[in-house]
Amino acid sequence: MNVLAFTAPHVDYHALAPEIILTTTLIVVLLVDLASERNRALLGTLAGIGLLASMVPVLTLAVDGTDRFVLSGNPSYVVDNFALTMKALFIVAGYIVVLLSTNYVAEGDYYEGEYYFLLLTSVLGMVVMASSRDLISIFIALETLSIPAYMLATWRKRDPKSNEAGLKYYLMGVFATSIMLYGMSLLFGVTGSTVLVDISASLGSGTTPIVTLGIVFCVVGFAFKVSAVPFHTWAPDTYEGAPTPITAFLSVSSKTGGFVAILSLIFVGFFGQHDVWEPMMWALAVLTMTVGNLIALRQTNVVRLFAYSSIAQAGYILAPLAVAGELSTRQESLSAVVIYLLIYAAMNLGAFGVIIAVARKTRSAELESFNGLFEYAPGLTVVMTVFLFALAGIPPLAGWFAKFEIFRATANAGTGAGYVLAVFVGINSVIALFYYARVAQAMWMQSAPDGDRTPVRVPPALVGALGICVVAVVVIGVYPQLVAKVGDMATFAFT
Amino acid sequence: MILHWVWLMPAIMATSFVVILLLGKRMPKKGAEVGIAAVGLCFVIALLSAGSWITRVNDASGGHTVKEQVATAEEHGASEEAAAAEVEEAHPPVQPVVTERNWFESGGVKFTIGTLVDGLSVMMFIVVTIISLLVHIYSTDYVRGDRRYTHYFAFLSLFTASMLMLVMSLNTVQFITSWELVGLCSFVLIGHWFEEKPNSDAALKAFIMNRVGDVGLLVGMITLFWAADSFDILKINTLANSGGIDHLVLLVAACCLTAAVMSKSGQFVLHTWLPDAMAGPTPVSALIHAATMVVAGIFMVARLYSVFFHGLSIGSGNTNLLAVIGGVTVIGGAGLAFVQNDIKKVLAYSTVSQLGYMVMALGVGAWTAALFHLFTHAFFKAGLFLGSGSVAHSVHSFDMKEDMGGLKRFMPKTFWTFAICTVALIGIPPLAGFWSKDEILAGGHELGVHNVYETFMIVGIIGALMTAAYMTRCVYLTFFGEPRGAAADPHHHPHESGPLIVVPLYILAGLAIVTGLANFPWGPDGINLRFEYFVQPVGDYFPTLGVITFNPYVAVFSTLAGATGILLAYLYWFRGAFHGATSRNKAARAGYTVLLNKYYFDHLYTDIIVGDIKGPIARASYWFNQNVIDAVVNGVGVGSREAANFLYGTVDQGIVDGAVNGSGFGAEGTGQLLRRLQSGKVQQYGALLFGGAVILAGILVFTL
Amino acid sequence: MLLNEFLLLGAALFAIGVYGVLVRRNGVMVLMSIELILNAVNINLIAFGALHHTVVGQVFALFVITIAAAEVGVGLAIVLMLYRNRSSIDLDQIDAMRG
Amino acid sequence: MENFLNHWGLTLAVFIPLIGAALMMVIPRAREDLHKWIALLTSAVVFGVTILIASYFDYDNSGQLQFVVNRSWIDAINSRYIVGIDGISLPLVLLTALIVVSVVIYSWNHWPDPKNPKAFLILTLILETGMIGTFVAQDLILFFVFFEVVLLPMYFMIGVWGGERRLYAAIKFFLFTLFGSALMIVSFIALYFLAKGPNGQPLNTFSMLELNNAQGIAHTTQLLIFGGMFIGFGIKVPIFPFHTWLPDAHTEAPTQGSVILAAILLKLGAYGFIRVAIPILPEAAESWAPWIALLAVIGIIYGALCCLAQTDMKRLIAFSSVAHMGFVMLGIATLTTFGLNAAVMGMVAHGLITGMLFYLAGSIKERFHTLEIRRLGGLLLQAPRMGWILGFCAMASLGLPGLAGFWGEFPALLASYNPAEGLSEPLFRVYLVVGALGTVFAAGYLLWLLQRTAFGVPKEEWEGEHFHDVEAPEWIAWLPLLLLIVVIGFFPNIVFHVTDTAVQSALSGVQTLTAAK
Amino acid sequence: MILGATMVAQHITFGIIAAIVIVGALRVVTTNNVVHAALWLVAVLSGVGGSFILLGAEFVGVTQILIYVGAIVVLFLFGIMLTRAPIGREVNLTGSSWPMGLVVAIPIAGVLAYTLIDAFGTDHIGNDTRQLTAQVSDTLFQNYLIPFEVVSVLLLAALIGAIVLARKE
Repeated sequence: MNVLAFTAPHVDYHALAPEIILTTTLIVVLLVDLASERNRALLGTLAGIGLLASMVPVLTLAVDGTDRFVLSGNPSYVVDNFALTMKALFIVAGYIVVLLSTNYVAEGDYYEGEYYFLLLTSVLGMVVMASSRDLISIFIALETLSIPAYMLATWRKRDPKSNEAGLKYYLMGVFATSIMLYGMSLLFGVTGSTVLVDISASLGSGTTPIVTLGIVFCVVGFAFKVSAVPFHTWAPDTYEGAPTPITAFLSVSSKTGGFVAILSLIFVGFFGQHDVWEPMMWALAVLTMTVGNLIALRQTNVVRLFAYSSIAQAGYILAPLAVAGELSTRQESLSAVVIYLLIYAAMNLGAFGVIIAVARKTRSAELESFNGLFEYAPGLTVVMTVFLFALAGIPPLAGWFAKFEIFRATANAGTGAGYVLAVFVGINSVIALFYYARVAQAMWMQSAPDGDRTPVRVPPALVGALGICVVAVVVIGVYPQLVAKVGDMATFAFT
Repeated sequence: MILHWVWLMPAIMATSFVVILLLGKRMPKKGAEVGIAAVGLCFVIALLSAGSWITRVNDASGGHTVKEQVATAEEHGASEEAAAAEVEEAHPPVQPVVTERNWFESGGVKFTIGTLVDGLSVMMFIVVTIISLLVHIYSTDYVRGDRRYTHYFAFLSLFTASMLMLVMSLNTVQFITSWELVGLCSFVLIGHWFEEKPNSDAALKAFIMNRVGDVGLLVGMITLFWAADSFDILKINTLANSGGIDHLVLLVAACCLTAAVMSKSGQFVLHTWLPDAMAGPTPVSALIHAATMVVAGIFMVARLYSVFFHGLSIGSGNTNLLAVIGGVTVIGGAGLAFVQNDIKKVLAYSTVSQLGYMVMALGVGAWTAALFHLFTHAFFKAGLFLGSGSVAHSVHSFDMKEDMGGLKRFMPKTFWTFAICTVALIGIPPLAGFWSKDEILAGGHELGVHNVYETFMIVGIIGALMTAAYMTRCVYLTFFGEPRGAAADPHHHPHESGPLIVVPLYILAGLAIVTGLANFPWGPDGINLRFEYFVQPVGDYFPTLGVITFNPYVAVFSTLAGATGILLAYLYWFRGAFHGATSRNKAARAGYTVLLNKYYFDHLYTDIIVGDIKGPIARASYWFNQNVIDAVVNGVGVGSREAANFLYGTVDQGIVDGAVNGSGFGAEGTGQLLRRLQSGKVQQYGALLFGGAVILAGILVFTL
Repeated sequence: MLLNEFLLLGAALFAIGVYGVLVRRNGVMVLMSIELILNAVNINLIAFGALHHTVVGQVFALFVITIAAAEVGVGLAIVLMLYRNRSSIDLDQIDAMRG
Repeated sequence: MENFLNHWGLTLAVFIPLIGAALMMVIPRAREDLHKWIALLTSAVVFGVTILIASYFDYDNSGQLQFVVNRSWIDAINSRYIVGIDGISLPLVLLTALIVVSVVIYSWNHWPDPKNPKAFLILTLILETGMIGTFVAQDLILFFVFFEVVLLPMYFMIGVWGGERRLYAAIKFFLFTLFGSALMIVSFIALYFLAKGPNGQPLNTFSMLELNNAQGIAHTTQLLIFGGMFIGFGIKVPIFPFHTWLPDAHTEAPTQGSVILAAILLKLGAYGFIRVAIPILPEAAESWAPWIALLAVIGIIYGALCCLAQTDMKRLIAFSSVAHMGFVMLGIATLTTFGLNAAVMGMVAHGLITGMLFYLAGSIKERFHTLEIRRLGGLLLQAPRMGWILGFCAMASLGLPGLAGFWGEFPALLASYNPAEGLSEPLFRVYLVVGALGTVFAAGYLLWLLQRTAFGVPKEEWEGEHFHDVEAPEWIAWLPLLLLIVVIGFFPNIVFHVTDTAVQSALSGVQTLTAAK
Repeated sequence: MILGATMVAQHITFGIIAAIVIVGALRVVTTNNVVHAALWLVAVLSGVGGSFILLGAEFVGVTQILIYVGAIVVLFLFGIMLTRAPIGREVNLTGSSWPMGLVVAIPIAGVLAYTLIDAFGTDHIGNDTRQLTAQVSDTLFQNYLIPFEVVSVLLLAALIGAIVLARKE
């Protein structure tokens, strides 16, 4: 038996450029950190620049527009419109998180270099996730974005809360991963391949128990990532305990990462098995939005409240997937999800930005600490109000269009289940308003605790982050065509 | 031609309203002069229009020949039918003068605004303008120095404007509008002294009870609109006449409108606001609650007579709603008048009962009679009110029992005018009241098959008797006997009122004497039955009515009734007859001597009448009035208030609102419950994770 | 050989692992139990690889082993830090945040 | 000029307020006078623009949309920026512009706590954008957006500047409306997918014009879709039993807030029925009409009775709104030109009259520091002018002929005597009678209010206190409204002439339906 | 003949391995002594490695032994010592929550068993299951190049992060 000759695969470096740039950046950050103890301030900037740099190839690729395999003839890692859109989202979100972190990390003495290093690694994992089209890549990407996140969550080493947050996140993450792996192993066992296109080819349509089991377990792994009920339990505790910028990162980027995986799996991998995942998504969506909203009603800690809010939001995002099984509805649902993810990123990051800014003065995230904000920080209050009601979906703030797309996608199916789901979303968005409004109430309609009117100093980095988010939210809200277009373009190639 | 310009009158009055309201306070006479000038102007216009209407009628019926026929008809004393025929042809249709402008358009329906002038409206112009003018003048003295002097005159103007508007309105929308406006003015003027709660109560009562009637008005008018597909009163009448409208519809409409009549014209059982309305200044009572506004209901029936005539099938001579209501009111009102000590209340109830006559007359088809009575009544009742005002002006009270008596010698002018008006009201020939009331009775006697309406004649005569009696009582208590209370106050004796008050009294008294002749039954052509001739419309928009000729028997009988009433009252009060058990015998003797022993029945007769009417019946009816009707009305108010409280307290705040909040709490409660899931123990989370996964998988695996 | 021999072995291992992670109070023990689950996965992968005559199964298994190592490393680090702050690694006591 | 108006008129009317607001945002809070002037100027300019539009408006075919602008907006969902104005919108737009100006003027020296004119006026202007936008939007999504835009400012107005229970009231208002609009948007989307053109091809559009008389929707589906809109609009109107947010909102809101709420916000719902629900789904409208009418008359009586039970002046006026909007809905439910005319007229009249009443309540509160009816009294003695104005408004509100209110109620009743073909006449005649009875109650509670506040003598606690009568800003803010009440009362044609043909085209669907029968 | 013999041999070896693995695993999750648990884990991991070799994946089998037994278990022991878990007997390693564990674990076992049997009832694995390690490396570097590279970054991150977290302040 002769040893077969090894032929090195041809790599499309242009397509791989974002990942490469990111990797170099994170190594540079690490080295700089090692090299000098003094200019820590540099690190954040460096990370930011690196992220922006990695945005360049994304744009060039978008301009170029051709869908391509990164390894010649290998459909397991591709660059298509969907991948590009998501990469862009991850990178920008990562950039905003860096902005949010700059002062936060600098002022409470943390390991700064390692912080950015891990952050970038996690972003790298997400960027990889966007392109991954086979089980192993997805698995690796997932771990790459998770493991650093576990550690970042517990970054405030001396704070037991932070430890607890990290531990819970870690353990739950590992549990979920193990379930997912088992599912993947089954799928591999049935189809003999890990590449999604091959899997869908050999699965055809229809399902068998083993396939069902595999799919369910796979999806559960990511349902955990997007904190869908009943796999959401880690989120509130982790969000509360973790450093706030990381909370923002988890609630936006890593959640989006989970959705990206789910999308690639069900749209590319086992689209034919929609009668498995459609009902699953339906149940998850309804459970998630309802439970999330209901528990959120009772929260007194803003971060925790936002944790539940982001759980509920995940429920909305899952909704279109419950009807995405038909070729007629597939694209609608996909773009609905993508649009929601884009808008949600802007809204949520912004909100956390304000929370960080306020906490700089109040050193607390309790709802009371927001009382009377309008009296001493009208600017922040208005901005926060914008984000809150965007999340609630009040026109003309971006959120309304996101919700609208959900309604549209669910109604599009024309099935009873679809309309019922739409009504669920409607009722839930009303419940949600109640707690968003409570925050607004605290800021506008309560008076400042012991009349402390000293203004809040907002560092430039934070101002930048908030600026980006506010502009995005308002502009998109008034002229949604911007994202609508992106949403329609973001399609999977090679399915 | 002036008849096209009558709209000037309301226009003038409205302007005067605005002017007084805005500039009145800065004027030397605080705006009164503007009002008086305006009304004076209107009076002139009214006279002119009357003149030109008369010529119009004469021209239409082309000179003398016709009248000769009438005359001959009369002379030959031909049978009534013949006479009727004669009169019919003698009086060819005179088209009313219509001026019309587009108002607005909605849903393809044109709403027009304009004036409809015929004998009826012209007659009303005269009444309204005269009384209003006199009241204006009278008021300058009566309410002198009142803190809201200017507003008072402003609203007098507004009232006159709306009243004139009402009587000249061309279509029902216009009619409703002005109908409500007069109501508003009455509200404002009754509540003129709103500082005291009773006054404002009275005002509210008046307005709200009228609102009740207005429901009927609205519904009725709406029904008529859809029936005739027009608001035009003439069109509605014409259609109703030509049978163009289904009888049932007419009936419904008529009944609904009757409700409006009841409230506006103080008919039983919606009359209770009228006495209370006396809380307003006396001139206002004279103008609004005696002479003009309260007859608006009568006017409406007269205006839409075809509707009522056919709707209630008056022609068929059966008893009907209007007649019955009228009848009841005549007696009820009169009975109530007995037991009042407040002079204005007496007059108020008297007004109620007189309005009852008019409604009854319309009910039996005696159109002209009703309107004629309206005409005469306006003057002498206004006279009475102003007289009572003059009295009150000097004794500062309306209580006859407490603060009056023997005023005859202090204020003779007032006394004489008051007396004349009283006699006119009682209906002693040759004063106004006699002629008009007599016609009503005659109508009751002569119209209708099998003389069903005789009943109403009897009612009328009884009413006449009672009227006579209570008015005599009133006069006695006021002007005769010994001064009491304020009247006896040694420090300042009651004094005759000034010219501004007395002159109007003279005028009204004079009118009370002469106006009766306006429909003088005999005499040469061109003199007799002028009122009927000019006022009663003839044409396809008006039903053909039976003709009423003067009936001497009825006349005599009613006069006797009146006289008896006076006599009995005289005996009772002036001579103190019939007091106690013994007095009965005296009464017997007195009756005996007076009536030249007519088989002793007079003893029984008078006994029963006087005794019962003055006693139980009156008291009973008053009790009924205060405790039942009024109670019911107030009860409705209170009841709805209570219902409201319950509805608001329990239903709205409790159930409807509660449901919503409840769901809110429910949501929070569930939230609270679900939080238990979040135990904080990582391994329970894990259990949830694995459990959830396996349940999901299990369900899907085993179901798919 | 029957494929199911291996698969069922894997399944058993998986279930036992799940039991372990849910009931062991000591953090380190929980990590050990996780290793059981991951090994169950690996057995599946290798067995299926053998079934389909492809090495992908083995490649996958290698990746899993590597990641497992990394995870354990991180996990132990976290547990260690936890121990430093509260000198106990009893998971039942870690419920400062709830609700 | 006209050309310019055609292209920019409505857009300007809608967005000028935003420009003003943006300008004010950058000006420091301390410079209150500057803020006042900017706000006044802005609203005045908007009013001017609307006047211009009205003057160039072609009244002969007010049924046609005019000043139409149709630009691409969200192509992805085929929703476009379509604004246009016709006889139904025009009066409401004018009313809105007028009310806002008057509110700004009134605000000159009436500042609810916490003062902060800057924020208050900015919110007012944003409100104006939302309201005018709703009235001119001709695309369902655009309509929806504007419809929602008004929520936030009003929420903050109530919540920040409101009274005792302002938090509760504000959130209640917000939640109710949002709930409605959630169902509403679902209905809109259902229309988007289900509506078919004349030859059966799916329309997939949100443009109201194209959706009018949309074909090919199963009857039951129509009913459901209409139901969604019914709740959406009905809550805003508000129709019994969705009205409970209204008393709280009105009572707690600052004077200006209540005025805007009563005068305009309530109209959005009824307007929605006329503009959206009925033309697009005539069939469903016909099936729903009896029920809407039923709820309407219930509202009339119910609102009136609740008024009788009130001890707080403002709350009483609030409940009176329920009753009055009942008449509006009754008019709409008849599905006749008459009824819809009456409805629009009713909206305008109610806007002016109830707006005035709330102004008065505000000014009274400012002087007496309470609206407890039993503590008030003798207003006519202490502030006679205000007392007379109160009396005037009360009369107007109880539908006295010759004043605006009457033309909202009487034609509505008139119309319900015989409603559109296919609606049960006896039923609607019963409604007619019940509604007519409502007018009695109206007289009852309003006069009762008048008696207890204006009549009588002042209570001991105010003995000898001197209150300044109506002041300059109040006069300037109120006179236009008062005059309009009279003018419209005498020349209803001002409104009817504009709406008449417009509502006919709105009803064309229903008419074709009946014609088919 | 030989074939049959090998088959028998395979079955017997598998039986032994399976027994070791199951028993070991059960002890790992039940024993009340931390160190014993670690040792039992060694048994399990070795057994699994054996089953790999039995399936003809020698390379993976060897890697398994090296990494797990050689590295990971050592890590565990370090962990055990650093967290001062009492070395001797200890009573409460299993919390009172063991019923919960069963409630979850048994259904899982059930579902898995059901589906597996349903799917691969009596599928046989061909006898020649051996694959060349070279193939493994080729596939790794041809098809899974990117994951491979990413894993390197990931390991670096895990390393550094772990150090930061675990180091004393």
